[in-house]
Amino acid sequence: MNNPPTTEPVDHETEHYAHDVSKHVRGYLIVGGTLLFFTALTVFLSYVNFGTQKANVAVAMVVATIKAGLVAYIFMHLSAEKKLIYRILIFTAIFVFGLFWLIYLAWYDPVVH
Amino acid sequence: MTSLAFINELMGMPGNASAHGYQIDHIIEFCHWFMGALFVGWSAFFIFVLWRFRKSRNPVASHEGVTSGISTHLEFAVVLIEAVLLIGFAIPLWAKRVNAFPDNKDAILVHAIGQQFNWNFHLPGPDGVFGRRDAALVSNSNPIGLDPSDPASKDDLVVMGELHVPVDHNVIIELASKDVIHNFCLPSMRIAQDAIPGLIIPMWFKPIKTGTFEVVCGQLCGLGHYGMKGTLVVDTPDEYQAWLKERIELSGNQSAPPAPGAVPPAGAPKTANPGGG
Amino acid sequence: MEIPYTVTARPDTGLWNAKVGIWLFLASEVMLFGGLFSAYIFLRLDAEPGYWPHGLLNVPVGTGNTAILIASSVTVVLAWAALKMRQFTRYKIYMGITILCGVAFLVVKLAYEWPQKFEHFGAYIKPSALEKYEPYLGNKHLLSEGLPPRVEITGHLHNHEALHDASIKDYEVGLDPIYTDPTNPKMDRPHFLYVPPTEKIAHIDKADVDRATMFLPTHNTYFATYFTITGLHGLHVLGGVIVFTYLWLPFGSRLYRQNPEHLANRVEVAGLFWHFVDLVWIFVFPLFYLL
Amino acid sequence: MDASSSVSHAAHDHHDTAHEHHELGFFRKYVFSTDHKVIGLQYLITGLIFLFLGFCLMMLMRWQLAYPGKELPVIGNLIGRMLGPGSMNNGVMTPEFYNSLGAMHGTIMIFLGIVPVAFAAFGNFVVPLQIGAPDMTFPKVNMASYQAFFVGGMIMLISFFVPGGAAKGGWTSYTPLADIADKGPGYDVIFNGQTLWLIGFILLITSSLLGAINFIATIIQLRAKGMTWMRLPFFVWAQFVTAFLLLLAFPPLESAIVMQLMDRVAGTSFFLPTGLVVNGTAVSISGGGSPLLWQHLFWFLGHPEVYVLILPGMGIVAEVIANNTRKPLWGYKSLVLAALVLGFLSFIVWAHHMWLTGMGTAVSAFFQTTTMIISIPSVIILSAFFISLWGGSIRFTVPMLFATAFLPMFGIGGLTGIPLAFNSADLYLHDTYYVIAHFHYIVAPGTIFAVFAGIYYWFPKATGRKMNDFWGKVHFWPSLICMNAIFLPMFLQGMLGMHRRWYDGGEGWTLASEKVWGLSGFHWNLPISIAAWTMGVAQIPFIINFFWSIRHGQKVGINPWEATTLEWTAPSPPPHGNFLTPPVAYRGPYEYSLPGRAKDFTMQTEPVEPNERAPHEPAMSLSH
Ligand code: HEA
Ligand code: HEA
Ligand code: CUA
Ligand SMILES: [Cu+2]
Repeated sequence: MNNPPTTEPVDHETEHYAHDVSKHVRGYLIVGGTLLFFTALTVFLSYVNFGTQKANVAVAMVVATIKAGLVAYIFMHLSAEKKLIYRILIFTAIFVFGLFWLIYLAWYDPVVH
Repeated sequence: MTSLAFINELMGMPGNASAHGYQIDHIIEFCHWFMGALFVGWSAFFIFVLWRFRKSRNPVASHEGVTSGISTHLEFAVVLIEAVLLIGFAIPLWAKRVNAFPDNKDAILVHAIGQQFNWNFHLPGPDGVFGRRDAALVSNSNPIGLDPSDPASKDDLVVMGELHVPVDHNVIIELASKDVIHNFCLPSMRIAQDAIPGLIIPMWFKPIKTGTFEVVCGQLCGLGHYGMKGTLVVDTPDEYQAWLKERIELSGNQSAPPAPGAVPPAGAPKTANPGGG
Repeated sequence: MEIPYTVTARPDTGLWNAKVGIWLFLASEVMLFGGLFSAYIFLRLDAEPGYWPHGLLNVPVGTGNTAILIASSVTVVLAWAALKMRQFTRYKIYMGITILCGVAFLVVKLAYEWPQKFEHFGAYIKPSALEKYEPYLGNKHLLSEGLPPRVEITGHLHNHEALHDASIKDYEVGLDPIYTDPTNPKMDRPHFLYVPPTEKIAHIDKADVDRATMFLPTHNTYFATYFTITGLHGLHVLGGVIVFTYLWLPFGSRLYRQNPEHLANRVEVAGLFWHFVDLVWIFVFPLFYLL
Repeated sequence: MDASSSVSHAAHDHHDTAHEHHELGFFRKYVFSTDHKVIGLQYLITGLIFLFLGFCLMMLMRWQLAYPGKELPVIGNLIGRMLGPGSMNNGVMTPEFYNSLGAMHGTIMIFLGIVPVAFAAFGNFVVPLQIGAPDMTFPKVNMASYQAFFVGGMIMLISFFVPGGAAKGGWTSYTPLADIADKGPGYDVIFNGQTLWLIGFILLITSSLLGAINFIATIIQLRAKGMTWMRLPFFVWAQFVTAFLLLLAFPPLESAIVMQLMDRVAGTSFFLPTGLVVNGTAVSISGGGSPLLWQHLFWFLGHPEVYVLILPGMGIVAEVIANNTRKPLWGYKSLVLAALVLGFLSFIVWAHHMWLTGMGTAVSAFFQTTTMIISIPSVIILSAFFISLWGGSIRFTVPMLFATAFLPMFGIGGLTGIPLAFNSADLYLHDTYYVIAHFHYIVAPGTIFAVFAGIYYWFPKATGRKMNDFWGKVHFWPSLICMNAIFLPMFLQGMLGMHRRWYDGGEGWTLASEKVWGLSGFHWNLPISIAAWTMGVAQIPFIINFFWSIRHGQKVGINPWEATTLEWTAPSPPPHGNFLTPPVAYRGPYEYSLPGRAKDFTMQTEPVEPNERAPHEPAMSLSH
C-alpha cells in the first residue's frame, strides 16, 4: 500500500471506443424497432381478457419491464457500465422496492375488527 | 416485580388502571433498567478514562489503545437483551392488543368520533345495534350524522365529551374522525390509538379501577388541540346502569345536551377557525 | 489545481465526473417517481369498485406519443454515436430530430390530450339514485358479467352554466357512447379508437349527483394522479428539450471545435436523462391508458 | 508519475489559476462564488443565523409554556405589531401562533439549521480539503445548491408575514390537517403559510439533492493520489453516507409534497378521504385519498433525516477525538461499516413513528425488529468513540470539550429511543414530552455540540486565526448545564403523560398537576424555560467570539492542532484550488503517536519510511 495507485487520466481510450461505436449503430436501430413492437404488443394485450384485472396488470407490467430493461441495458449502456454505477443502482432498486413493498404490506395488514 | 416498578414511579408515571396496563409498565421499566445499567456503566468508564488519561497524567498516548474484545461482548449483550425484550414481550403484547379482541357480546362497544375539538360517543342504545351514520347528514343538532331513517338509530345514544363504562368489563372503542387525525389516548389505561378520517380503527382495554380519567388527544389537530379533553368515568356496575338510564331518558325528549367535556376549555377561541389549522 | 476527470475517466473508477453525477441524479429520480407510483398503487387499491375509471384516455394518441418518445431515444443515441465517430453533421441532424420529437410529444400532450379532458364532463350519481339512471348505466348487465359497476355518467356538458348557477336544476349531457347502449357486451370494454360524445342527451338531476366536474385534477384520484404524474413527466421532457437545444445551437459547435469528446460526454449525459424520461413513460403509458 | 514532476506541474497550474482570480469582483467572490470554501462559509453563516432564529422561536414558545396566557413583556406587543394580532394579541400568544412557532421551530432547526450547517457547510468546506481535491466536482451545481437553499429559506421566512401566519401543522404536516389548513374565507391560493411551506420545501429538497450528488461524486472521483477508501477520514465517510440518505430519501417526500401542493392549489384529494366534515360542513372534494399515504412518504424521509442530523456530527466528533487524544480512532473499520449499515437500515424503519395508526402485528413486528437492529450500529459507533479515549493523552481544548460532551448526551438520547421502538411501550409514550426529550438530547446537546466542536476546530483553517479559548469555555459550561436542565425534566413530564404541542403547557390538565420530584408536571415548565433563556445568554460569548476572532483572533500556523489529515497541509485560508501541490496520501488518517517517532503526529502526506513498522492500516478495501 505504500505506492499510491495511479490516478492519471487515460487518453487513448476514446479512439478505441469510436471504433466500437460504429458497430453498435445497427443494434440501436434494432432495439428501437423491438421497443415499438412491444408497445404495440402491450396495447394489444390490454384488450385480451386474462381473467382478472390483476392478471392484466401483471402482464402489462411484465412487458413494460422488458421494455424498460432494453432501454436501460442498451440505450443507457448499462450492458457495459462500470461496477460503481451498478452499486448505486442496486441500492436504489432495493429502496424503491422496499418503499412499494412495505407500504403495500402496511395497507394489507391494518388493525381491523 | 413491584420493586422493579419503582423506576417508573420515580419518573412520575401515574398509576395503572387497566388489566393489561401492568404489562406495558413492565416493558417500560425493563427498558429503563437496561438503559440505566448501560448509562451508569458507560458513564463510570467515561469519567474514569477522562480522569486517568488526561494530558497531565498521561503525556504520551498509546498508538494501539485497547486491544481486548470487550466491546464485542458488550455489543452482543445489548443485542441479546433487545432480542429478548422484542420477541419475549413487545411482539406478543402487540399481537394481543390488536388481534385478540374480546367477543362483542360480553364487551361494551362504543363508537368514538373525533372532531375539532372534542369527542362524540355513539352508543347503540337498548337494542344493541348502531344506527347508520352518514357524513352528509352532519349538522349542529346531529354531530355524528346519525341517519334518522334507519330504525336501528332510533334508540341510539350520542354523548359528547364524557363516556361512562363499568369497571371490570372489556371495553371496545371503535375510533373514527370527522375531519383530521386525532388520537384517543388514555394514559391511565395505557392505551392510545389514532382516529383517522376515512378509517374505523378499534381499540380495547379493561378498566380495573373506578374513577374519572382524562382522555388526551394525542395528535396535533389544530389550534384547540391542547384543550381537546375527554372524560372517561369508570363506574361501578350500578352507577353505570343509572347513568345509562338517565342518558336514555334524556335522549327521549331532546337530542344530547352538551356534556361537561364539551364545554370549550378555558382560553379556547370562541369562534372556531374554518380551516381548523 | 484544476478539477480533474471532467472529460477523461478516472482510472480506478473508470468514469468521468458527469457520468457519476448523472447516474446519482437518476437514482434520485427513480425514488421521486417511485414515490408517485407508490401513491398510484395506494390510491388505486383503496378505490371503491367503480371509482377507478378505465379507458378514458385516447389509446391511439397515447400509443403515438409512446412511439415518438421511443424514436427520440433512438435518435439521441445515434446523435451520440455520430459524435463519437466525429460526424458532426449527422449529429446535428439526429439531435434536431430528437428535439422535434420532444416538442411534438409536448404539443400532443398540452394542446390536444389535456384540453380534451378539460372539456369532458362527469357526474357521480348518488348511491340512492343509481337505480333511476339504470338505463344509462346498465349495472344489472355488468353485475351478471361479473364486472365492476358504473357510478358515473360522462359526456359533453351542454349547459356549462349549470356548474356555477344554483338555479339550474339539472345537467344536460351529450352522452359518451357507453351510456347510450350500456347493456351491449361491446361496451364492456373501452373502445380502442376514440369515439366522441354522442348527440343523445341525458338530463341528470343535480339532486341525484354526488359530485360533478369537468375532467380536472379535482375530479377523482385517477385524474389527480394522471395530471400530476404526466405533468411532472412533461416538465422533464421540457427540461430535456431545453438542454438538447442548448447543445444543438452554436454552443455545441464551439465546444465541438474545442474538444469534441467533451461535447460527446455532455450529449451522453443528457441522453441518459432522456432515456430515463422515456423509461418512466414506458410505465406511465400502460398504467394510465390501458389498465 | 513521480513526485517531482507532479510538483512542478501543479505549481504551474496554480500560477494560472491565481492569476485568473485576481480580477474577481466582490459579487463573484463572495455572493456568486463557485469555490467550495466560500460556499461552505455561506452555508455556515446562513445556517447559523437560521439556527439562531429557530432558537428564538423556541424561546418565545417557552414563555407561553411557563406562563400560559400571560402577556409577554415588550417583545409581545412588538411581534403583535409586526405579524398582526393573529400572532400576539395584545402581547398574549394565540394558539395559532404557538402552533406556527412549533412547526417552524422544527422545520427551521432541521432543514434550515442543522442540515445546512452540519452537512452542507462542513461538507463543503472540509470534505474536498480532507480528500485532497481542488474543489467539488460540479462547482456551478454547488452554487445553485446554495442559492436554492437560500431562496427556500427566504420563502419560509416570508410565510410568517402572510395573513394567517406560517405553517401550523407541525414539522410533520400531517394530512388532512395540513391539507385544509388556512383554507376558508379569504384563502389566497399561494400566499398562505402551508402552501409557502410546501414551496419552500421543494427548493430545500432541490438544494439537498444537488448537494448530495456533488458530495458523492466528489468523494468518488476527486480523492487525491493514494487516498484509498480506507484512508478516508471518518468524517468523509459520515458525509458520504449522509449524502446517500439525502439523495435517496428526499425524493419520495418531494413527490408527497408535490401531491400536497396539488391538494391545496388544484383541489385534488391525494390525502383526503371521502366524507370529511370540517366545522360542521361537508368539504367539497372528490375524496378517495389516504391520510396514511402522507405519513408513509413523510417518514420515509423523516427517519433517514434523523441520521442525516447525527452522522455529520459523529464525523466531526471522530476527527476531534482522534486529534485530542493523540491516538488513532479505535476500530476505524467497524466505524465505517457501522455507518454504512446505519445508512442502509435507516430506510426500512420509518413506520416506528406510526405505531398508533392502526398497524397490524406482522408489519409492526417487522419495523420493531429493524428498529432494534439499527440501534446496534449506533452502539458500535459510540462504543468505539468511548474506547478511543482509553490510552490517550487527552487535551481538553474547546473543540474537545464539546466533542466529549457529545458522547453521553447522544447516549441518553439514543438510549431513550429504545422504549419508543417497542410499540407497546410507545403506546404510552407516543407524542409525550418523553419523545421531545429523546430527540432533543440527540440533536441539541448532540448535534449542536458537534457543530460547535467543528466550528472551533476548523476555524483556524478558514481564517488563519483561532477562536478565544477562555470565552470558548465560558460558552461550553453554561451550555452543557442548561441543555440538561432543559431536557432532563422533559422525561419526567413525558412519563406523567404530558403531551407535546400543548399550547397551555398542561395547565388545564389534571394529569399535569401530579407532582414529580417536588414540582407538578406543569410547574416544571418554568425552570425549563428559565434554563432555555439562560442558554440564550450563554450563546452571546460564542457569537461575539466568532465574529471577533475572524479579524482579531490569535494568528496560528497552518496546522495549529498538530493534526494528521490533508486539510492541515493547505494554507490557511486555502487559496482557490486549495493545495499548492497536489497532495499524495501515503497512510491512514489518524497516525498519531506512532512509536519511534519524534513528533506525536504523522501526516497522511508523509511517505512511509523503509524502516518504519508496518503502519496500523486496515486491509479491507471497499472498492477496486
Ligand atoms: C438525530 C436524531 C435522532 C436519532 C439519532 C434517533 C435515534 C433513534 N430513535 Fe428517534 N426520533 C428523532 C430523532 C432521532 N432519533 C426525532 C426527531 C423524533 C420525533 C419526530 C416527531 O415525531 O416529531 C424521534 C422519534 C422516535 C420514535 C417515535 C416516537 C413516537 O413518536 O412515539 C422512535 C420509535 O421507535 C424512535 C426511536 C429511535 C431509536 C431506536 C434510535 C436509535 O438509533 C438510537 C440508537 C442509539 C443508542 C442505543 C445509544 C447507544 C449508546 C450507548 C450504548 C452508550 C451509552 C453511554 C452513555 C450514556 C455514557 N425515535
Ligand atoms: C435539529 C433540530 C432541533 C434542535 C436543535 C432543537 C433545539 C431546541 N428545541 Fe426543539 N424541536 C425540534 C427540533 C429541534 N429543536 C422539532 C423537530 C420539534 C417538534 C416540532 C413539532 O412539534 O412539529 C421541536 C419541538 C420543541 C419543543 C416542543 C414544543 C411543543 O411540542 O409544544 C420544545 C419545548 O421546549 C423545544 C425546545 C428546544 C430547545 C430548548 C432547544 C435548544 O436546544 C436550542 C439550542 C439552540 C442553540 C444553542 C442555538 C445555537 C446557535 C447559535 C448561538 C447561533 C449563533 C449564530 C451565529 C454565530 C450567527 N423544541
Ligand atoms: Cu384532536 Cu388533537
Ligand atoms: Cu425514526
